[in-house]
Amino acid sequence: MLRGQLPLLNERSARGRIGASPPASDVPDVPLEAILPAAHVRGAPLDIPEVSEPDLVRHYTQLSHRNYAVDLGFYPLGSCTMKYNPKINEDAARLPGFARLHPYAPERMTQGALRLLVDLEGMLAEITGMQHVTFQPAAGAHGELTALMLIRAYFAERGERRTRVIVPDSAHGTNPASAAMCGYEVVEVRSDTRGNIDVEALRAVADDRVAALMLTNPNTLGLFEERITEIEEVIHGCGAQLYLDGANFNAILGITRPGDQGFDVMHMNLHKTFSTPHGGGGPGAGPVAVKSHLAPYLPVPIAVRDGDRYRLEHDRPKTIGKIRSFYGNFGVLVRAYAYIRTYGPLLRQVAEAAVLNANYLLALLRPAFEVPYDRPCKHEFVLAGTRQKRETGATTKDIAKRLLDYGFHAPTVYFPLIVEEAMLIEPTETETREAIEAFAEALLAVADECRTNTEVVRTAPHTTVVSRLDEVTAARRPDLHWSSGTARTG
Amino acid sequence: MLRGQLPLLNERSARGRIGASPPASDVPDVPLEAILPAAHVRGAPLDIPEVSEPDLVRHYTQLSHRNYAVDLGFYPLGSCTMKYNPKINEDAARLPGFARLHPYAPERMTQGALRLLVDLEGMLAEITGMQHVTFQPAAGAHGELTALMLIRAYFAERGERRTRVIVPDSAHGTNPASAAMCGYEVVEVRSDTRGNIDVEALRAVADDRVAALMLTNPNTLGLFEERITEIEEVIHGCGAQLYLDGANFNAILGITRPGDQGFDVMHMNLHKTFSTPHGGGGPGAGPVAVKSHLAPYLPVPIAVRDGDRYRLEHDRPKTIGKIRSFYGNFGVLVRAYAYIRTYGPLLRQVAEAAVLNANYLLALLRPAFEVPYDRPCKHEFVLAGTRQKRETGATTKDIAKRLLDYGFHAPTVYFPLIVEEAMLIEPTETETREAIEAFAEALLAVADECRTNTEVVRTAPHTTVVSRLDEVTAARRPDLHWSSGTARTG
Amino acid sequence: MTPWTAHKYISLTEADRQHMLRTIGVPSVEDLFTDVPRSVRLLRALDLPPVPSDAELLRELRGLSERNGDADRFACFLGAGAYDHFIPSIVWHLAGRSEFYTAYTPYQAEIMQGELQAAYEYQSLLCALTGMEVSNASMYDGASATAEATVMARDLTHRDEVVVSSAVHPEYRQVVRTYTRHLGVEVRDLLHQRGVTPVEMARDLLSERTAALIVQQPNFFGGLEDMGRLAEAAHAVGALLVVAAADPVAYALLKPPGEWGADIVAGEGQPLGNHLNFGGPFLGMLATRQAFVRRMPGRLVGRTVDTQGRRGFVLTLQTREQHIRREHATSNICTNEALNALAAAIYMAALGRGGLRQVAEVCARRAHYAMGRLAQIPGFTPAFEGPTFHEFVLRCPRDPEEINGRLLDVGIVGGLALGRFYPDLGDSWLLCVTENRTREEIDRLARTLEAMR
Amino acid sequence: MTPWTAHKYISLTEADRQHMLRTIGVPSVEDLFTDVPRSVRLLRALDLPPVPSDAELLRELRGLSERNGDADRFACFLGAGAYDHFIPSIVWHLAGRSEFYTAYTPYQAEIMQGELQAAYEYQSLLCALTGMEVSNASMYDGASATAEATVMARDLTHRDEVVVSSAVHPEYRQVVRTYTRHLGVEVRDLLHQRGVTPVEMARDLLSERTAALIVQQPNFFGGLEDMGRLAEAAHAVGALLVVAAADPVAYALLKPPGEWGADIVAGEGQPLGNHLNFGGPFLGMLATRQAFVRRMPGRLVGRTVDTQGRRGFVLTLQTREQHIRREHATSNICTNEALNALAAAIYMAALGRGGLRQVAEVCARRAHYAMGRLAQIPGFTPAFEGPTFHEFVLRCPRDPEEINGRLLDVGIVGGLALGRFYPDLGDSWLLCVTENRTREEIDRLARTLEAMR
Ligand SMILES: Cc1ncc(COP(=O)(O)O)c(C=O)c1O
Ligand SMILES: Cc1ncc(COP(=O)(O)O)c(C=O)c1O
Repeated sequence: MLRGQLPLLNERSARGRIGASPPASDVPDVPLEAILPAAHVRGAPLDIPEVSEPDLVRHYTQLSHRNYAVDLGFYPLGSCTMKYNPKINEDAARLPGFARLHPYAPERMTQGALRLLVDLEGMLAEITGMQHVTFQPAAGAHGELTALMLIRAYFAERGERRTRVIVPDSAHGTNPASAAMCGYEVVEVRSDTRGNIDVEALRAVADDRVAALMLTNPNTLGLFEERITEIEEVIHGCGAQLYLDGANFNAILGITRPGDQGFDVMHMNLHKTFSTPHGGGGPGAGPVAVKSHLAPYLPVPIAVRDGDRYRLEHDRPKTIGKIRSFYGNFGVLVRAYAYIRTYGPLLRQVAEAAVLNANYLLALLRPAFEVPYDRPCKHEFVLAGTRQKRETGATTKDIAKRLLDYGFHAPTVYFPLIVEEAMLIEPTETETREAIEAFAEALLAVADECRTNTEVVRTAPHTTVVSRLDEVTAARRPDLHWSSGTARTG
Repeated sequence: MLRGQLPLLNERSARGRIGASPPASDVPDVPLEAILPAAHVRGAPLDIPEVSEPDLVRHYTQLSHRNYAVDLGFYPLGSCTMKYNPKINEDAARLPGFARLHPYAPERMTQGALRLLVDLEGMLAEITGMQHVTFQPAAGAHGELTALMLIRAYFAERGERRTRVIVPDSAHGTNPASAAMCGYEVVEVRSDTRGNIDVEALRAVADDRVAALMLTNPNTLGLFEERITEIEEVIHGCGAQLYLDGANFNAILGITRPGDQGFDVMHMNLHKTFSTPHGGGGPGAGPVAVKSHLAPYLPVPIAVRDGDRYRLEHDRPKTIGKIRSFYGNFGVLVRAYAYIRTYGPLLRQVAEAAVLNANYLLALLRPAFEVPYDRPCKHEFVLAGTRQKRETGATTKDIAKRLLDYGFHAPTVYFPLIVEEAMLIEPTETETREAIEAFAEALLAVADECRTNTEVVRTAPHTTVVSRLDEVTAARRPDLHWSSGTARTG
Repeated sequence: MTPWTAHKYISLTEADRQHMLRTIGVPSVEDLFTDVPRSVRLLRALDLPPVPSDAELLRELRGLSERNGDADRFACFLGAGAYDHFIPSIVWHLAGRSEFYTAYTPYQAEIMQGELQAAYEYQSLLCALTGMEVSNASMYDGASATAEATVMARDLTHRDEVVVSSAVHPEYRQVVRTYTRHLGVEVRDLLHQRGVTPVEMARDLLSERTAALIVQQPNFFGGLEDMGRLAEAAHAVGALLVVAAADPVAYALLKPPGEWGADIVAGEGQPLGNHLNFGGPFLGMLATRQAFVRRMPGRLVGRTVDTQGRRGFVLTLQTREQHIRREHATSNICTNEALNALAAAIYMAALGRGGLRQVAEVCARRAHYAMGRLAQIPGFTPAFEGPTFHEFVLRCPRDPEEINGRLLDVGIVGGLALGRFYPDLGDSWLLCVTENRTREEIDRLARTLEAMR
Repeated sequence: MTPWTAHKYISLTEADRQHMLRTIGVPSVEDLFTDVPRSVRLLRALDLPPVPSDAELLRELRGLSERNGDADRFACFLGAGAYDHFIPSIVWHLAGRSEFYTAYTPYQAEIMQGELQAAYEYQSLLCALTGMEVSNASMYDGASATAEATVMARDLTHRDEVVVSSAVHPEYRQVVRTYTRHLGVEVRDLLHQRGVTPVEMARDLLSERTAALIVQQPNFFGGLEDMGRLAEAAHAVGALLVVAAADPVAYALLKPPGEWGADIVAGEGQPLGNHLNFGGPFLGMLATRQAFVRRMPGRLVGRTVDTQGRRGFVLTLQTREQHIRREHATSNICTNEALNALAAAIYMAALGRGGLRQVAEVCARRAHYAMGRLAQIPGFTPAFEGPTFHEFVLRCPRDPEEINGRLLDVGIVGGLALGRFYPDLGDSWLLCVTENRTREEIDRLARTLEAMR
């Protein structure tokens, strides 16, 4: 029912419309100049559109109908853990005692919030096998950066000058980027034929210049690092720290704990493993959990229990400082707390079901695609579109776009970088068997079409509100905001 | 992105799934038989589907994408006043002090709710020019029935046996139906050539058998009863009561008050005039406002102010009793209260804008359609598809269905019954000029298509999730609920 | 007319207004109202309070709402026709989607498959729960649904007397009387005995003139009726058995009316996922036998196919309804409680077969525990014998209203003082224990009553 | 492995599990985990509290939340980087639609036009408000955005010193230090004088080595900086002017940074329609000059066309980003605060040109009134001279922390005791008055302080 392109806000604007009723001033009237010198008053007109409330509601409701989302369908975006986001968690986060609480409110009136932080830290410590947690990082990459800073502070105190961070070639781009932002030199280590980090190659670079190995486990191929204990020995053997990118934590909840695997520090993506909504690209939360030796360096403040009171501890002399304002994405933490409470010891079932779903989907798809590392996967797996590309010219991008016509979101494509024409597929544990089968059926049908009707694949999508979009022109001549010249094209 | 038919809940069901976490019993365990005799325990299996929460969310979110709504687009359903439903009103109604309040809660803890009722009564009395209001009726038709019962009780007390109710031929079906439910004989009076009630015909039947005239003003043709003062004289002249069906109150808010027009009693549709959401067919609220002489008969209880306390008055000896449980659709009343507060004295602008929008749209459409009563309309107007039918064979139904392909909801069709091939079109005051113009453009295009491409109109709709549905078979062989035989067809 | 004040809900600007007037061909908006006789014009502004800002309005309403005691802040032992069951978050996240609540009756079926399918599913779920063959898409509330069922029974039997048990909700009975008063239907009261409907006396009242016997299950006192024998008694004289249901959650555990031979089930669907809302909006339920469908009031959604044979849903059997049949319609009902029916469907589907049964069982277990616990307090005794579901009546050592007053001071909303409806039960107190009342709350109630002595 | 317990979020039944294992070709789920060495397995159940029912969980969380004091129940005079502006209902009715919040980064643009268009609109609105040429789609928060702006300035200028005014939010300054510590950037403090950044001293500190001068407008004390001369001073040495914004609502009334010549605006978008949330999620803003766009961190959405020439939107200039450029990216940021940016856009559009200005003006007027009113109380004096927007500093006759404690008892949350961040301002109290604080609340604050004497 919603056809054609939608107007932009500016195209719905007309002088004199308004979509809210702001209050009038109720204090004695004084000339504005008595409050603000003229030089400080805005001169240029405020070019904000004027839209009535009904029209604004229609604008965003219509836009929402042009968005794919977990609540609408299967969303197998690998590495992103697009699981169901429980509604009860939304209700909890919107309670006025959480949503309307000022971060500088006196401790006496923040006891419930502080207790939630302390209890959540305790639960995450148990789940990870670590000792302490900071909630300040706003997302996974932010957690990575924080973790590396902790490691740096740790070595600095010990007087060790370590300048390098090892990153496997399969790692997510945020890993090397974080290392660089922390002033480290990045050393890349290749993967072996089983899709794990090449332990011999690792050994070769593991020396006293190395501050840390950033490992993802299960890694971005969806494979568990089978030689994790050897890796741990190599890294600790050279005096470095072992860091876990916990983006894939969903696969091992309750099965094996990073702390028990020998990791010194890790971040979690609460917006993946712990079901907090991705929000179209955030907010997330990337808490960092550490073993005791790194705890002194955690960002300040930290919520602590003091008898039956809770308080924020600011005075931690060895802290790295702050990596964002206040205490992190508290609203996200409330949701994660509710989520963990909803599973308790049953969290292990999350991992089991996630892994079962992934292996089932892999089994259904194996006939049609190349499987670069064919072993039981964890929560996700990689297929390669190489056969299709070679035989028909249809690329993984084409296949992804064609999937949209079947009513599905596409997998993550062209990641990890070490697999050609990669499709990284993660069904998550909240999907039904029926949904998984329907997706497999669609992807197999597309694989078929690559042969029988290549053109329809190469020019996909066809049933979406817009057809394939021109990314090249977008980047070459960036148009990044409305101007009166933003014509309604087409 | 949502293609094909959606499964029914039962088709998503699998034994062992669940979509909630009900509590476990926390009281000492006793055998169920100790509580309930076996004969009272359910024998037949409970055939309720079992669906997981993620799947249930997807089910209803997908269903919601198959629904047209005010928040998505222009909804010119005449007589229904599909105006914008403010979100702030939703927030107000969901406050726990309203939503979680038990109707039998002690007066001491319902003071806020009672005050809201008393204040709302006062505001509606001012807006209608009447004296008292009952909130018990759950919808317009329920209000009609209540109003007629009041009239009956009034005449009963005066010892007058009046057995007839006059209803114009343009009236909504609920009017005669309500009269019949109240045990009245219905006398229909025709409309005149200007689209008003034929006053001479009215005069002819106005005698001492008549209890009331049920008048809609503006009437269902969107026309004001120009001879309202004469009508009032005729009705009161024969000793009958003058009742207003207030479904079209939106057109005259602040312009003219039913009380001042001489009406003795009226109902309002809060879900029309006062912006409470239609909910896909309810809940509504149909409060009845009366002049003092009818007040003694109002349903019990009534909220009253007693100094600075509020209470429910039950003891009203002449009351007709109750027409539903408790006090009416309170949650709807909260929204209407918020709405009236949001306009205050500016309510008149609502009427003015509604009437302006309607006349503008009429002006845009006049070239293409027959206008059976061509005078300035109020908040809505009637077109006839007779020319199209005669010249091309395309009926009003076909035109309505074709409009769906243009992304619009259709007008009310085949009502009022006195206009052949009627389209009753009500834009409401909350629409933008742009939306009105876009709708006019679409309807004019369809009128064109009737001539240039009749087939596409006659077989419409074409772009909806299903094509034209077979209503005849549905009625001939009713399938009104799931059974394992409900095959997935198509 | 005066120039307009900008308002957030009105989209027309001054420029729009001028343009539109020009197109219409009149100089001012005033000229569109010339048909309103001057003598009936309102020549002043409406005398209404000034317009608040959004923030002020919310503050005002929050203020009003906080002068009420909600069931989150008070442990509420009131039932009596409005039940505090827990409502899973998803129910209103989904029913609260604006595609549903800002739509109206699905007249244009092809763009309304969402609501239509949901209503068909609601009908299906309600049939499964009540054990009936067909359900409509909703009525106003339990009381008016019972009244409409009464009228329906009259029409089906062509008889003009109904027998109503006094163990039916008093407000339902009042509404039955109001609805039938002018239709020549005589309502005969069948007095409960010890909290249940006496079968022998029912037999005495039932006759060839009786259109329906109306009972409630579980009844207003929480007790279980001898449904089998009541059904027999009604059917023996050719009358219909109308079963009023105040809390259909019970039927997940109890033998449903359909199994007992009910001809019409009418009742209150509020307990299925709808808020207490100070009494409304609630949800009228009406279900019956397939054979009676053409005499049913209200909307019905049916399954059909489109021109390509695909499954779809439409409003059907509309020739029963007022917009077609006018004074000969089965009812005048038009707008009903569609959104509440949607919430009820989501509620039932969320809990599912197992969850609904568990809720019902926990209600029964906790209520049973509560009755036992409270009956140990000197002065408090069960008023009636016999099994109950989640409500029960206690006789009290002092005026129940007074007890309620004192409970309120400690954050407890007590039961209903029955004297209000049954003068001979002035010392009796109707308590309800849903699965939303914890054992801790029950014990707290008991301790408070003990301390009152 | 043990059999599964049914769980509302897991859709696999026992039958599903068996079927799937058969298809995979392994006997049990256990067999899918053989790659996890036994030595690192967790051989016990996780030691977590037992699973509550939905009702119990909500009760627990409601209990925790009610131990906090929310801004609905307390009159909150705290600002200092988190602002209690009124949020119109539509903002979260719309941003709270699940199509938005259960989606992720719009990698598949054709099915994500909703978010993408909304982000493009956010960028447009933010440019309009700040007077800048280009905005990204969001950063984490105001502090980290300021830190990223610092790094960006370093990269743009190839210089390694930044000068930061001490009138910038202390937490922002802390985060700037943490972010730059390991990048060889030297952060030089520019001490405020009487609550504003001294231009002369700025000139002294600025040099050919300076990448950026960082100031906040309005500054942390609520005061207005001499932006024109500060911009001049920075540009005179080839440094960039980075303006941190703690409350962009101000720019609806004040001359925006773009007009003053700012090169980068970094700051906090929370005040635009986002809840206080005990400090997060908030919304990092970053806007700059067109010429600098390829050095910007974060996501950018651009307009383009589809194969049929229709307008559409895509993520663009991704070669700046980590997933392509890895260690050479402009930042490591990936997940950001998209939903909060959406809320901010809806907020700005709802108020519109006129409404935003009105909000800003009412803030300024009420704050001005409050400062005047409070300064009449003996012992309370404005700490600084000069114009302010909606925050101001008072010197107090006793410890501000003690005052806050006593205000709390009467339902008022007082200002921030500045001693926490500025030891030399131990008697100083930073108060904020938004349009959400009424005159009545201001007067009540004043009366309470008077009574304290
Ligand atoms: C393996 C991996 N590491 C790190 C990240 C970064 O997390 P965030 O997006 O929360 O910053 C991601 C996110 O996609 C990831 O998949
Ligand atoms: C003119 C008129 N009268 C009465 C009614 C009945 O109102 P309700 O549907 O609220 O029962 C309607 C509803 O459409 C109507 O349009």
